[in-house]
Amino acid sequence: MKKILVLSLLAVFGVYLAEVLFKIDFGHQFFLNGVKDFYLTASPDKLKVANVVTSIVVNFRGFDTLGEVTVLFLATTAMSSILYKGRHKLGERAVLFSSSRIVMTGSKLLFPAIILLGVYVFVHGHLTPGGGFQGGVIIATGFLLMLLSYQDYQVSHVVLSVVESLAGITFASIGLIGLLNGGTFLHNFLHTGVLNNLLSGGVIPIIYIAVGFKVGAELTGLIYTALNEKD
Amino acid sequence: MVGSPVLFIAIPLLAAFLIPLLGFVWKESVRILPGLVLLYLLYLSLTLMEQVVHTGTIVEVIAGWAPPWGINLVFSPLTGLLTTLMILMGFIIWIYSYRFKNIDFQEAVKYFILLLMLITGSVGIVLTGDIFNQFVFIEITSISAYALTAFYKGRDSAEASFKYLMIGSLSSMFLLLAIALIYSQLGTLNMADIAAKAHLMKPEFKILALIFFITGLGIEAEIFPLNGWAPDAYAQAPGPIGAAFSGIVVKAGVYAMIRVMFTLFDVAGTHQFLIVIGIITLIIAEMSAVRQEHLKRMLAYSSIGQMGLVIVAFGIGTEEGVFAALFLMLNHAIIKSLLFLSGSYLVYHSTGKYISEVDGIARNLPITSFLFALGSIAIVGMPPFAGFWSKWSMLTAAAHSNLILIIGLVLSVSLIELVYYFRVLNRIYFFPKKKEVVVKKPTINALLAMGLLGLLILIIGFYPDSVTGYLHAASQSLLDKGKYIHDVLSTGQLLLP
Amino acid sequence: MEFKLFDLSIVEYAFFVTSVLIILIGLYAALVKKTLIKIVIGLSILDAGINLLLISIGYLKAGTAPIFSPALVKNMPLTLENIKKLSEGMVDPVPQALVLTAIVIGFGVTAVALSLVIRLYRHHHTLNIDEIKNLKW
Amino acid sequence: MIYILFSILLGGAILTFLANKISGLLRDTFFLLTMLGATLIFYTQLHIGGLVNFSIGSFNLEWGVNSFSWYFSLIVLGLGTLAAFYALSYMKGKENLGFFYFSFLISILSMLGIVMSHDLISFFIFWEMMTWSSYFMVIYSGKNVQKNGINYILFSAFGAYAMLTAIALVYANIHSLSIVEMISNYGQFSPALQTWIPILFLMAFSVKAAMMPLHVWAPGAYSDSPMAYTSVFSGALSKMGIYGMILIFVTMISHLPDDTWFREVFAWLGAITAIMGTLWAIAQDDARKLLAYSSVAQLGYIITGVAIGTDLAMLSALFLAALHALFKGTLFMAVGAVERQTGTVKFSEVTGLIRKMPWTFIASLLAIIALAGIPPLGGFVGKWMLYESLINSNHYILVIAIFFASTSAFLYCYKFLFGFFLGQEEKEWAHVKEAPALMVVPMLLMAGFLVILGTFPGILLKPADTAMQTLGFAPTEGHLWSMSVLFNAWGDQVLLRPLVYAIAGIFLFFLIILTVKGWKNTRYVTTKDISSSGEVPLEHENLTFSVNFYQPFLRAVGPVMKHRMITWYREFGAGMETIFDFTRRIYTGNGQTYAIYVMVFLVIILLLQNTIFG
Repeated sequence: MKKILVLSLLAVFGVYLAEVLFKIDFGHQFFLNGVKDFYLTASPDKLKVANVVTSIVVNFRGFDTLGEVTVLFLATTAMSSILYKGRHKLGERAVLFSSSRIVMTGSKLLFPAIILLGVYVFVHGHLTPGGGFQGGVIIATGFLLMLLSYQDYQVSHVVLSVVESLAGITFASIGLIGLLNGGTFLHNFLHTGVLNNLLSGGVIPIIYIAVGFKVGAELTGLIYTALNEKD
Repeated sequence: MVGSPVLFIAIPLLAAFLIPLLGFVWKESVRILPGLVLLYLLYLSLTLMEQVVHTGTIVEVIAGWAPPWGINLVFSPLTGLLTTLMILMGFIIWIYSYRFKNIDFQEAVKYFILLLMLITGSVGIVLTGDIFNQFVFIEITSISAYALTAFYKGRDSAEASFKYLMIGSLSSMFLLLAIALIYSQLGTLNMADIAAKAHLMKPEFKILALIFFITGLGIEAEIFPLNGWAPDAYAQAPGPIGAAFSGIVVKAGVYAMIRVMFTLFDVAGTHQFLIVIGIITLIIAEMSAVRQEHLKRMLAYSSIGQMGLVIVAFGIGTEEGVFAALFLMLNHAIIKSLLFLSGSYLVYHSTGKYISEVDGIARNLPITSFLFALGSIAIVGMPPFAGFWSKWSMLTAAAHSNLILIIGLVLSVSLIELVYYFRVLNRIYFFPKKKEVVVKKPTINALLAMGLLGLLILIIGFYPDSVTGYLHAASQSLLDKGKYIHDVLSTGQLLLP
Repeated sequence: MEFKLFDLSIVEYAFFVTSVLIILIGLYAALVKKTLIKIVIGLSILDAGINLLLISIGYLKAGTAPIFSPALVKNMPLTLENIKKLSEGMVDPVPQALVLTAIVIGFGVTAVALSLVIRLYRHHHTLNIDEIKNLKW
Repeated sequence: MIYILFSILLGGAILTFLANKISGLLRDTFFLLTMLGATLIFYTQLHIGGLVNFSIGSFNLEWGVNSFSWYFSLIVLGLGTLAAFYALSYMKGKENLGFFYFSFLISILSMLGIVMSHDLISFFIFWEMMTWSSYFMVIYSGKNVQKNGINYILFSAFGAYAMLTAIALVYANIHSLSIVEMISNYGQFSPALQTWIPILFLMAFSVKAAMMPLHVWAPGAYSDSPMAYTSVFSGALSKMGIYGMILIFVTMISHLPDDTWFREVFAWLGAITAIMGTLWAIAQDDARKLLAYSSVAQLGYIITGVAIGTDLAMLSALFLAALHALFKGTLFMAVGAVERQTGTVKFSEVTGLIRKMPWTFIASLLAIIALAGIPPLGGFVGKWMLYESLINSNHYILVIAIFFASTSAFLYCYKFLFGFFLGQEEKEWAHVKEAPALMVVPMLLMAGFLVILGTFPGILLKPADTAMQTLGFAPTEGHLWSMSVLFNAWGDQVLLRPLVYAIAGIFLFFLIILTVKGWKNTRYVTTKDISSSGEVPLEHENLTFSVNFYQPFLRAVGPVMKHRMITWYREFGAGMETIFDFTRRIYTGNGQTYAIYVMVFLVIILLLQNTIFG
């Protein structure tokens, strides 16, 4: 009964949504004077940032990203608050089976490479596909790998939270410096340099690196909190 | 630049990131910092508000890109009013929870970060002039709200939080769908720009986007079939958080919904729709409240009902109606917060937070009970307290638009409200006290917070002129869509690096 | 050389159809499945569907990534006209930026949801949503 | 001056409340000083026609006194002052006295405020203040709070909201809240508004005037508040309803093109209220309840008079209003005295207090005579005027109804006197003493005033007539003021002197017989020790004569009394609550169901989008 109801509801919803979506001329320009044209020209022209998505994420809509970083920060805070059990330390990790030596050695081998990849991705965020979020996630996967293969692998909560906080403070402070310097929040107050140089785009790479650190630290923290959860 | 609206977002975020670090240095700072931030923001919002009422809307551009390219914050009389209200309520809630329950340090860090973000998110929803940015702020608010709902370690709080999260996820889905539809048509995300170009949208896109917005934001604004999460969340969250929900978060939800319906699109029938949906919300909520056994749940239903009333008032659509709606929002924020704050002390000793366990508690908690009574009397609209003036403005607005039926309805619902509030009051004051009950005395700062709210009720009650000027300016600024578009889109030439 | 497999216009909309279907599947899981984990998975699927929808809205046929990579801009002075010309062939970067944000938010919500599920299991020793309704009326 | 009056009362109330924390004596002093100060200022300093105004909340508030409001203020302050003295003694040793005195003074203040308001907002605010200050009194004793308290506040709020609706309608139409402007613009309202505004106002006023079918709160509320306040409650506060009704009837209803049915309906509602109130009063065993129902009945007469609305009817209504304050005030005070001295107010428990509490008896006797409308006391004059006005306006059936009610009233009058004061003395009550002088003197003063009014009704009729002139009535004939029952100058239509003499003679005769008979001491048998026909009553069976006092009569009128308004309300309330209880089951507690609601909502809007956003 409930299934039929839900299915019929979903059918109506789907039909209405699809009907409207089909009116979009897929794969074509379907609006004039959108903001994207401006972004596509202003990014290489004014900001000297090759990756337009990065310049949107960090500068044009940088405020969203600040919010987004906050969401992540809140998610870690929320998670540890929800799972927080009292004054005592986090419990021992539940171990289903121990990993083999091959896995352990392999992980050890891979770990620096993964971290390096992550750093590369967020440092080059304004030049190539990728950026702070992607790089941060890659770093977190490195830690995940280590956590999965070594049962006694410890990540310092203090370090994580310091990194997290410092990165967040960097982001917000750069915004505020922009406010003091150029009159608007997140104002790009540094020299923008030359397109496709590593040191180009003014504050954009700095912010993205901070975001990378933050995302990496937060995701690691999330995984770590979840892994250490047991009844 | 002494005061810029962006500080309302930037400073709390900075503070939130700082709190864990400061905690390593000096533990008390974790509790103090949010208060200092909120106090400064309160001062800022009051000065900005004064400025805005006299000189006109401030549009703050982010990152130097003028609208519609960059994100912008709009500090108009309306948004300024709501910001001021939210910061004020936030500050009072901070005072109340300063020594809240003697939670340990680890918990305090999280509590204050989440509380600060709850307030900031709501302020962001109100201030921002960009729909996607609004979505981000809605999510900031929601995640803090989920976590705070589940803040107590009992099992019911997690349940309430999970329900909230489920419905909240649906809400964000609808918002994203609406944003996608709008973007696919107009290629812009700026509210003023959308409003200016709305006529270019194909009507079916416009209506579908509007429906998605209504559903998504209706969840935050607690309109009837979408508010299943609300009573649970209100009742299970800690007392100050219940107050924050009814005083801050819902207000932001209602604002967002009204902004979308009044400013973004010019679809016919929205006003009637608001009236109908508001009436349904009002009636169902008040009906559910009557036989409620849990005090906080009763307050939650009452809160939902009041939001229905606000939505009806917006639906009247005239300047008077909007004025009444804003006045109702203001009063409801103050009064319901007072009820939640004092009510949570009244049922502190009761594990189930049952109304039946407040018998005769006035003898032990005279001040708290008095403030609760003041709040109850004010919220049912008895003169000469704050609630009366808003109800009165609502009635005259309805009478002016010849909506006599609404008058009758509002008043009969007030009767229902009266019944359940007085049942509680009678119990508090005139029932014999159960002997074994050990009550919890409110702390000094809790008393201070409640006293401040009570004082506000009295001030607005005896001197409503203190706020009506701002409310009039705010209602004008909501209805003047052309001015909003002009204010935003004419902001400055491109500010470039 | 242009290669056309089907000439049916519906294929053009394969992205939309797929994303609507993914949304519906996610919703179905969230609305019908009894297990909390499955509900959370449903919500995640829902997010994925919406992200796909957003991305496909920004799609441009035969468009390139919105990156002015050295390979793309080489031998070309970066004048405004050149940039305009290059940018005409690029897909819309805005939905991509939005999706980036949406993914992160979805991730955050999922993390919170899962931790709530852990809490609920800790208290109720069940994951069946029908048995977790202490709060009602 | 009005400012000073109001600030004295408000400040006095607060000071009294605060002084309670310091010492009882200080509190009592403040209380008395406030009451006396207010009364003094009112009588010496207040000028009729003075207006003050100021603005709050963008509204212009106006206060002032005219002869009409002066008349009602007279009732309020006169009764209030006496009740204040009485209260000092009556309330001695009870709990929460600061609270009591505070509410007392606030309710006096709000009543004065009501009659002195010249704009609707301050009228409404004072009206609400009156409601909640009296509500505090109703729940003061802590008994039946959930029942009587909720009843009272609910009905009051119903009335208040009706009034608020009317005020909002008026404001929306004329953009002014002045009562004068409302009245002068009344003719320009649309016909629908012309009917609805008075109806809404009358709903509000008939709640306070305890008119059928909105009287349900009254018996409980009157009998549960402390007697020191009930005298004001029933004597003065209910008159605020009458005040408003007179205002509406004179200024609005009389301008309606078809006002006859309006007047008929209200006159009949008043009459039915009178009859039912009387019948229920007869059936009571609790003296407070008896008086409460009797108040409802008496207010019924007044409402009938107001509704008929001829010069004479209005005059009689005003006269009866003041008179009712006097005798009902006295009677409630007497019950209070009995309650205080014996600890109970049940007729079946207290008997034969005549020698224990002679002064209370005399005061009650005089008040009862006035209530029953027996010459030569004031009540007779009022009733007579009412009958005459009814007959003059050809309401013969109404006269019969009113006459039936007022003759039936003899029954409960007698029951009251006999139950408490006459009958056999009981050992149980041998220790009872007369009430303290502070309680007795106000009663006697009022009773004495009743006697004087019987002879010189002009004392009250003159201000009443002035009040009516303010409302636009023609001045009544001049000889009214010298009119007296004893000197037979009533309209030269009926020869009253023989009637008066005859009644006085009968009264004296019985008085003598009773005195002589009562002189001899007879053998003492307790009234609770009766055995009959071999059937020995059990110990707990109360066999006082007061049990089932009027059983045959009540059996006769039983069918009428079978339907009680309050049961209907109660069933209505219970039904509503069941519906509400059912409704809240929408919130099933299952998060998934809520999510489905969201989808249902969405789908409904999707399907109806063309209708909604067409």
